[in-house]
Amino acid sequence: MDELVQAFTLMFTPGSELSQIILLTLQMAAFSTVISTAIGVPLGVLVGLYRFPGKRLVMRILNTLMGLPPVLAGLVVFFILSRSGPLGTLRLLYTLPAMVTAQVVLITPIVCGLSATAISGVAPLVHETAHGMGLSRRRELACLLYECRSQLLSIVFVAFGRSIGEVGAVMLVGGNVQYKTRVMTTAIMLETNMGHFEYAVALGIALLVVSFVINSIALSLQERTSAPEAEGARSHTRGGRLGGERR
Amino acid sequence: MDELVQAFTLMFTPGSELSQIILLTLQMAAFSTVISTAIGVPLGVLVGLYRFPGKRLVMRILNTLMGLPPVLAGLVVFFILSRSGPLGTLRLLYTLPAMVTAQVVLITPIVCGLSATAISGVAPLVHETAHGMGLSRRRELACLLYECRSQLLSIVFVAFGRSIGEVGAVMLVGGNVQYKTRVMTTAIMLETNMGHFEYAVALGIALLVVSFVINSIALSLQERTSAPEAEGARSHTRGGRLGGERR
Amino acid sequence: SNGSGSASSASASASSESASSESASASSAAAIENPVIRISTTTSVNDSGLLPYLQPYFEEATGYQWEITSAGTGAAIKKGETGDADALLVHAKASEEEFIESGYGVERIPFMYNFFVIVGPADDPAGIKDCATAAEAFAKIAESGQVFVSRGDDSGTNKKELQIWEAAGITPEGQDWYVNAGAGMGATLTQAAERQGYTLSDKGTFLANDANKTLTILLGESDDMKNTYSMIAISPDKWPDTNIDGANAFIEWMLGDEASELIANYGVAEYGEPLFYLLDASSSASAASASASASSASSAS
Amino acid sequence: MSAQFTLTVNGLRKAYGDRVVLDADVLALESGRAYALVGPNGSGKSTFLKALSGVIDQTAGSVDVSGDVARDALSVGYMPQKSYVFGFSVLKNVKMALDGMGLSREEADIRAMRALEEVGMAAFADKRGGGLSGGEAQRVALARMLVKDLDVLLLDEPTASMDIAGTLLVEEALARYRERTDCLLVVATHAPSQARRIAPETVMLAAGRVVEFGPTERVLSNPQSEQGREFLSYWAV
Amino acid sequence: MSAQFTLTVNGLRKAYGDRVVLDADVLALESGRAYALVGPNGSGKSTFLKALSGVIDQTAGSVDVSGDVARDALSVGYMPQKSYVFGFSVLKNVKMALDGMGLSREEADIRAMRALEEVGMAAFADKRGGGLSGGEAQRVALARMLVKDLDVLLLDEPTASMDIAGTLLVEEALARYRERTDCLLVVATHAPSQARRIAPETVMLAAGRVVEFGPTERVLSNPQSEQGREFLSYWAV
Ligand SMILES: Nc1ncnc2c1ncn2[C@@H]1O[C@H](COP(=O)(O)OP(=O)(O)OP(=O)(O)O)[C@@H](O)[C@H]1O
Ligand SMILES: Nc1ncnc2c1ncn2[C@@H]1O[C@H](COP(=O)(O)OP(=O)(O)OP(=O)(O)O)[C@@H](O)[C@H]1O
Ligand SMILES: [Mg+2]
Ligand SMILES: [Mg+2]
Repeated sequence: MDELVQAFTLMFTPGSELSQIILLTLQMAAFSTVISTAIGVPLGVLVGLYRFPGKRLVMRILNTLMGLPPVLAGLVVFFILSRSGPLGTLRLLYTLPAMVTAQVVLITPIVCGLSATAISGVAPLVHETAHGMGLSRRRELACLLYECRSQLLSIVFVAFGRSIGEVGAVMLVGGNVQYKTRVMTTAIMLETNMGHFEYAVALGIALLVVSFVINSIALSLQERTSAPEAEGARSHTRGGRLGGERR
Repeated sequence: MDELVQAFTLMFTPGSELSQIILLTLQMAAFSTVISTAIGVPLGVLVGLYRFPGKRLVMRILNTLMGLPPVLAGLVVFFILSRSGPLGTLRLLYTLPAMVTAQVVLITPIVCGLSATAISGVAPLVHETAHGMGLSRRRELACLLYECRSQLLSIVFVAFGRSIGEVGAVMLVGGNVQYKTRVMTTAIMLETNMGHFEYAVALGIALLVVSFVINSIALSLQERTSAPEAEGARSHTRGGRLGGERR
Repeated sequence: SNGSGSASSASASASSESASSESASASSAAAIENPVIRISTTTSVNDSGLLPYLQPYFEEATGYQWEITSAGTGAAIKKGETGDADALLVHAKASEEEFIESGYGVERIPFMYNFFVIVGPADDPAGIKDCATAAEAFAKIAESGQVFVSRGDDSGTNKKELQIWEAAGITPEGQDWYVNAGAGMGATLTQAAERQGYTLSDKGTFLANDANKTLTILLGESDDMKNTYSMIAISPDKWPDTNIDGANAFIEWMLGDEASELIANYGVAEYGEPLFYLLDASSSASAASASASASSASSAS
Repeated sequence: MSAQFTLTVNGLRKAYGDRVVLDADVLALESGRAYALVGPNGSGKSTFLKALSGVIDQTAGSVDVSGDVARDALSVGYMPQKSYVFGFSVLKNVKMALDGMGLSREEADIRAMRALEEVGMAAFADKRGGGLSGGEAQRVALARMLVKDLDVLLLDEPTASMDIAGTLLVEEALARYRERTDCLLVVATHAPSQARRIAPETVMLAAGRVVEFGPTERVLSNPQSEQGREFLSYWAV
Repeated sequence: MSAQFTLTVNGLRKAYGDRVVLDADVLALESGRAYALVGPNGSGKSTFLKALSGVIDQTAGSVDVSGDVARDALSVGYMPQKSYVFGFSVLKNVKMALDGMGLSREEADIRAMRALEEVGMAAFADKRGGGLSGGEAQRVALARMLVKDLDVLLLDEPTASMDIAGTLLVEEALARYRERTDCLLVVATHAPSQARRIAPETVMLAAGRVVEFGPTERVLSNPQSEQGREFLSYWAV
């Protein structure tokens, strides 16, 4: 309990290390989510929508990459960005862009695979309609995404959750450098390794509270844009029984 | 390259430590996937299907828990299973069940949230039909799941991917004990800590190959149960243009 | 490449040689109630491969099994506090003493050591190669403004590093060149290699790490760089179901002749020198008798 | 099977947001009879059937049951306007409606095949539900109703996508079904000819309200209300 | 707008798995004319329209264009049998069809509203597409076609869910539209009366094949083929 109070006090102390860490964490999660969604959704749509040779192989690879171990993703990005690696001269290792890159590698396949199946449900109907209306590819896509918006939103939540909670890859390529690349999860890892289990849990809870607030804001925005009873209330009566019971 | 050859040779050597690790990893992933799907899908259906007071809060919490940091999940399970914890007498820490428990804690919210939105697309139509046919709750649910089967399968893939690739929670509650709780990801972590990056990457690739094989089998089974052209081929012509072009 | 992997190769050499104490193991195995000893250790001990190397010999000799979990120093000790270990093998004197004082451990038994080393780029831009003490070397690094990567994780190594800074009269915290990595030894070495900076490491971990391809030992084996490892059996008073017999068997065996010889030879083949040295015999002997008395005390209660 | 009962609709109202789309005053529907439900697009026909079948909850009002049968003992079938056929086989779709009746596999197969024959879909028994044409899907949806003996059968434009042969086939099947089960049948339809053929009585909705209720011939030839007259003016065609 | 062209269907064939569901021999459809597409359920009407519109790829055969217009210059509208209205507003649904024509916002608004008026849905302009009744959805889907001047207009049972007033309204709108655009219109329908009203010519499909093709009155009163006679025997009703 003490640790929790401490964590929250520090979190809301401007200029404290913890508030800086939270800010960085949110930056990282936001960038990772936006980029992996921007890549993953269109890719997912392509895979979900079109038939092409090798599609089955692509699906298998996508599904496999959903299980990409973070440490492996981290190692691969590490090799590329390391001094001896192809992009070593950019000196990106142990920076925020490196962390975001590793996360994008991890998250994009998940976003891609999930959006491929999400759209494949309404896609035939939407395509038939959009094609019949003479819509451009772009417009059709926009309509399709609109019709799947609640599913896509929950995919974005998965992406955001994954990026805010991930530690293995971020640790490797970010290096958990204090004031520079230390994010909540690596801080939690550090506290754990230092044996400060209670404080680590407190930090974890603080992180959850932050993402709860963000999720709530996002969901409220979404709820505002959708009609209150668009699909009609679903009754709880058993099937095959008369409705309209007196209440 | 040498490392990769070495990893694969060891992987297929019966009785080698690596083959034992892979077996354990698959066991862990299988249990975690099955259990979290068994809990998460019905829960997701409930959340996705019914209106109840506090539903919005539940959705927010679910979305937040999708971003549960593995280390936090690990710590919580650690505290519960530790000798000093409430279930200490069960002596489950540093065992496979402990690892599976931590994974289930991590994965269930993801499965739950994703299946809630997956079913909400077809649910109204299915409900209308099933209710009209007088189907029992159970039957209606079965039909609903059947109609969403491809989406549910991809959720299962996410769950499997997450469980096979996860390291933070598993490290804490499993302890990476050789021959007992060492799985692929913790082995990769260990090699990484020892600075054996190439071997770590080789292990990671071996892991990916294993999950590729499993995904392929699962997808083949699924493809066999669905009609070849159930939804009709989608054309690539632009909308608003005449079809039936000579080919 | 030396990336053969402890995960894979250790078991191969295990069973062949150590068939010496068969009768002893058979008789003791019959008496063992709980053959599993949970050993919590720091990553440095585990990552250097020492324990996996000793494990088959120990198990052959005593009939017990090790269940080794490794973590950061703090976490390794914490597992003793939460009752999730029977014995610790760590190297952080102050924390160990505090642990004993709080009554979690029976006794701190130092039994081996190695040296901390300062590693850095081969061209040694800060010019610390010929320094007499570690403090002097740190001062030079600070002066030159070359990158120094600190573990920053409150581990034994980190504490040692902070002591050296203090001895040098320097506050590195917040300096541009001072990178607080908040990581284990392996990751810290990697980062130092990447940044072509300096860091303090225990010798065993460094030699076993691929970072030794880009970094070299620039200073080591001075007296202020000694790194002492101790064993602690968890007190059955705090956690009654501690496998105290097993913990004592572990300590006893580690202090015995077979283990001494194995430890003294560990790493010689690969690195040309041992990774760990045993403390002098007299302290080991007294520790052995102490542990023996501890075990008789526990069986009496 | 031949329980006598009356469903009394009492101020049944459904609103979406502020908009009241159904507001049915008192209306008594009796077992053994068939009612056509007519009215312009958006007049609330589907909403009325949904509320009766319990797929949606009404905003206010109720449907009461009187007669020698308990409300919960009534079995109700409802065929939505949009026919949805599950992705598994057509036969399985129909058999599923028999679930929980304790029939043997063979018996269920026989009954389901018979229902498919009645709607002219026997040849499609093994086809998957996914790739059916509009009329085929509607026939299967109807077979899922007819396979069981129901007390109340609510059909929402059941033949809108069917060809005329199918429509007549189905109407005959419905007539036989009514004879056998003595059920209460309500059929929403846009075809006056269909109303005349299958339902001796007609309920007409306009803007959510019941504006006409009585014998089909009387309602269609001599509507009492302004809205009824307007609506029927087109039926001259 | 008034380009003269002929669409020649050449052995257009579509198979799902082993089953050939469409196999249309040579058939010439001319601009400026209206064709009713009739045939029993499952005879391939929808498949035919889908292949013409390019929503599905044919298995074999082709549709060729001759006349003074390039194939790619033809604008084609296709209204599927299942009307799907996007979740955003009804007005936006209609305006979307105008996309890429370079209209100003105001102009697009005006044209979309006019199209909605033609199908009697102007009052629904601001409603969301999700909660429309069957007939309302179909009207909106049709408005999305009529809002633009097309060369080819393919409608799959466009009035199946509409009330009679709506059907007549829409048929008149279609007549005006044809006059204005001189388009080629194909309407699948199950109502002989509708075929007579809107299409001087009729194509009849049976089991995927074209069994009748000619002036509507002739085809309906004096079918040449066995299948045509059988199908039409029900239309006596
Ligand atoms: N879920 C919903 N949300 C909002 N409005 C709805 C919803 N469902 C129906 N409505 C509106 O309620 C009115 C009545 O709809 P209903 O489907 O009952 O009409 P209907 O008489 O069956 O029409 P049709 O002949 O076109 O099938 C319509 O104007 C429709 O727009
Ligand atoms: N995607 C599909 N997969 C398999 N079979 C299909 C598919 N689509 C259509 N069919 C089959 O092709 C045949 C022709 O279908 P189509 O939809 O063209 O018929 P239709 O003439 O439009 O019938 P309706 O009058 O019922 O609308 C039907 O028997 C149908 O079962
Ligand atoms: Mg309706
Ligand atoms: Mg059709």
